[in-house]
Amino acid sequence: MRGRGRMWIAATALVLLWTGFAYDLSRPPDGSDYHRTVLQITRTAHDAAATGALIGRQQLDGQVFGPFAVSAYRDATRAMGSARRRLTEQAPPDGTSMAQRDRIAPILGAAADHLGDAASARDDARLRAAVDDLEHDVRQLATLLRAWQ
Amino acid sequence: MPPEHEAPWRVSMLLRSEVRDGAGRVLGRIADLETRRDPQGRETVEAVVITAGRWGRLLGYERRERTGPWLLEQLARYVLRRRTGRVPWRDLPQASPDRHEGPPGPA
Amino acid sequence: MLVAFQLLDRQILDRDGRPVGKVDDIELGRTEVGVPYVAALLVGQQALGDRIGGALGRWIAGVARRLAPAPGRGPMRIGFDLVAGVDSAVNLSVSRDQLPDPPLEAWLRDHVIDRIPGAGHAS
Amino acid sequence: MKRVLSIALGILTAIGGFVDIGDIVANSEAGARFGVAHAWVLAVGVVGICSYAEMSGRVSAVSGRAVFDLVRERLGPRVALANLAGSLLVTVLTLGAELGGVGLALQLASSVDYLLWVPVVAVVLWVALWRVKFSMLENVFGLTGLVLIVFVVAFLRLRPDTGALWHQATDPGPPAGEDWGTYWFFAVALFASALTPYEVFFFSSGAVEEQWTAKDLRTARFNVFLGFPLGGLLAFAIMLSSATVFGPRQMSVDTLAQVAMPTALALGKLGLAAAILGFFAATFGAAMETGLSTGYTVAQYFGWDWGKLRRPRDAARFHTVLIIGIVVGVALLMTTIDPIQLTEYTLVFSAVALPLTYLPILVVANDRDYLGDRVNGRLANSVGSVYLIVVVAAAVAAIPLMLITRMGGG
Repeated sequence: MRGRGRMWIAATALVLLWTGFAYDLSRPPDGSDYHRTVLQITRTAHDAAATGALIGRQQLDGQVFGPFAVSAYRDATRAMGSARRRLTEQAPPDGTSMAQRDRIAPILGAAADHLGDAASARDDARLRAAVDDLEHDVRQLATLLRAWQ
Repeated sequence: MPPEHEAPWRVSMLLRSEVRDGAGRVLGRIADLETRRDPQGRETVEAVVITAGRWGRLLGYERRERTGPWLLEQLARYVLRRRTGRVPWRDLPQASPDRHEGPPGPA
Repeated sequence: MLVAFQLLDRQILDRDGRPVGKVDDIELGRTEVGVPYVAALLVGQQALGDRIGGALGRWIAGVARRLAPAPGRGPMRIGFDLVAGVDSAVNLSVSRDQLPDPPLEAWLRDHVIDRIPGAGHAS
Repeated sequence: MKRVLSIALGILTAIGGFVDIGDIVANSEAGARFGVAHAWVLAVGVVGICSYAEMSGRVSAVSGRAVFDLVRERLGPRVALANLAGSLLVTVLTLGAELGGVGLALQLASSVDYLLWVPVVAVVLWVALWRVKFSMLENVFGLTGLVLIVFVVAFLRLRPDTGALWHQATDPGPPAGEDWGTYWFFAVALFASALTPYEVFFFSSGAVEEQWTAKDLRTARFNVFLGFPLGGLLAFAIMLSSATVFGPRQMSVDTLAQVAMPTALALGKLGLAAAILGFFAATFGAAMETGLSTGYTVAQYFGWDWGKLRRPRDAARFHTVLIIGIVVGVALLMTTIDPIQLTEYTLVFSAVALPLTYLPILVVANDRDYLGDRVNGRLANSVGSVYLIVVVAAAVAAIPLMLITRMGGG
């Protein structure tokens, strides 16, 4: 009997915990949730752009070999893509959020383009230009991060 | 000798079953069986080790010699051997896997 | 000897130190005056499943029973007179080859492992 | 040379624990985000694994019994079965992640997607476990994994700001922009990775495979006290070089390519090649370690014949478990789950499973029936007891921290 009682308590606790999770996950996002999401997106984009810039610099210095650079660009491009996708997936719930989104969206677009330029650059001049652009994006994103944190 | 049709006992049937004294009070549960070699060379059960706790397995801390680290000694003493005892088998005349009428008096 | 502590769940090794199984349970006999004594070691998932109990234990024992060569034969029994000594393992005085083959091992050996090239070579 | 080879088991075990795919990335990420504020965790982890690996090696050498034998014997069939289920879950998930890790290392060298490499790697792994001698495996992969020392060299060449690093290490805590929850989440994950249960399963079973006896206790100690600190050092070097390169750039790390970048930056193509070779050897070694551990734990729980010293047909159940483990690992990866994220989850689960593995080791290491006069001394017992408390604390904290910090994502 005691065993059964305990099982009931455990089962109830589990159900409550699960309901809590379900509620937490399904409630509509408010401003602070959106803020956190935007921060994450900005951070991901910043890291991806910085990775691209770093790889480009090392390519220019002859410090990496081809397949490695290809995989590293691919990882960065994938991360940048997921950041952009997340930004479009979630609608901003209020005015502040909207402003945040409008601030970040064009930078993400530019950074994604520059990343593509760097990954597909055929000569050093183009690569150097793309890397310079990427480093500019990184600085912008870093400024936003500092301001929003 | 058990009757022919009765399945032989297994140790697992005896372990964790309750032991009561003559007045029907629960003394504890069987945690282990102590055996001694008899003249025919068989390991016959001399006594049962009983504990009050529900944890059947005692990590070996029910034995007489104690060597473990201090922390585990304390833990074992506190959780497991609060009431550990030894009841000679001959004081359990009607013991069987399903019926555990205990010794005539507390051992 | 403390039966549960020193025998139960120990590794069984044959005369040459090869593993035979675990002491999954122990069968007790009764002396002339009705005192139980250690009669045999029970080895195999049938005995283990019975001991674990519950749905999981029944399942383990059920699978083992289905694999057994002869239904209703019960778990593998190793008479206690074959035990030469007990230390960190239970050491037998016979070779593993004189004991019945564990059914799962035999089945997997014949149907899976032996069909792969190189199964007979020690690495 | 013989001396060097005799510690291959310790080195391979330590590499599987400290610099497998999840740890390589986790250490690098911790370095990038927190600098070396987790240095103390690595030190605590090294001491802990040394203490318990020494005990389990001693028990195995003296008694011939491996760790999971003890787990079953002291905790009984039910609790041991729960432990088996938990450990097996962690080990198979990790095995899957390591297969992915080998694939990722090959992707860095070839730019061919890692998922295409995974089946190839799995087959090679299986053939190695089926046919190749145990000592051969540990020598090749244990010693090749040491190429990761390139991270130490890279760190020194990067002209680090040692003052700032020293300050981070001696005054640990989250830097601006990070919180204590995330800090502790990483601490628990890094600690759990140092003490993963499969390390002691593998080390003690390896001791039995190498047929160590009481005469080899010196070798066992040598293995433990050289192998594990070396593994910890490699992990620390990855953390340091990542802190030096990514810290000032405020960058986080989550891919293997990023982890390798400091070596390219400091040493060029040669350094990068060495790092990738090291990743390959370490993850393949870890895949072997986890693969064999699945077989070891199951076989030792049920008392089956196990080990690479026997012909596969004489250990059919053991080899079947190995095959199943590898197949499940591959199937897991083919869901395109990110192998690096997979290990981060497994670290949390392994933190939860730790106490049930370490408690029986400590108990048996004090048992005179087993060890005679080679039982634990006062030092081993004090350290062991303290770590048991730490392990329990980590186990309790792991899941809440994971939920609060959303896997350290913040």
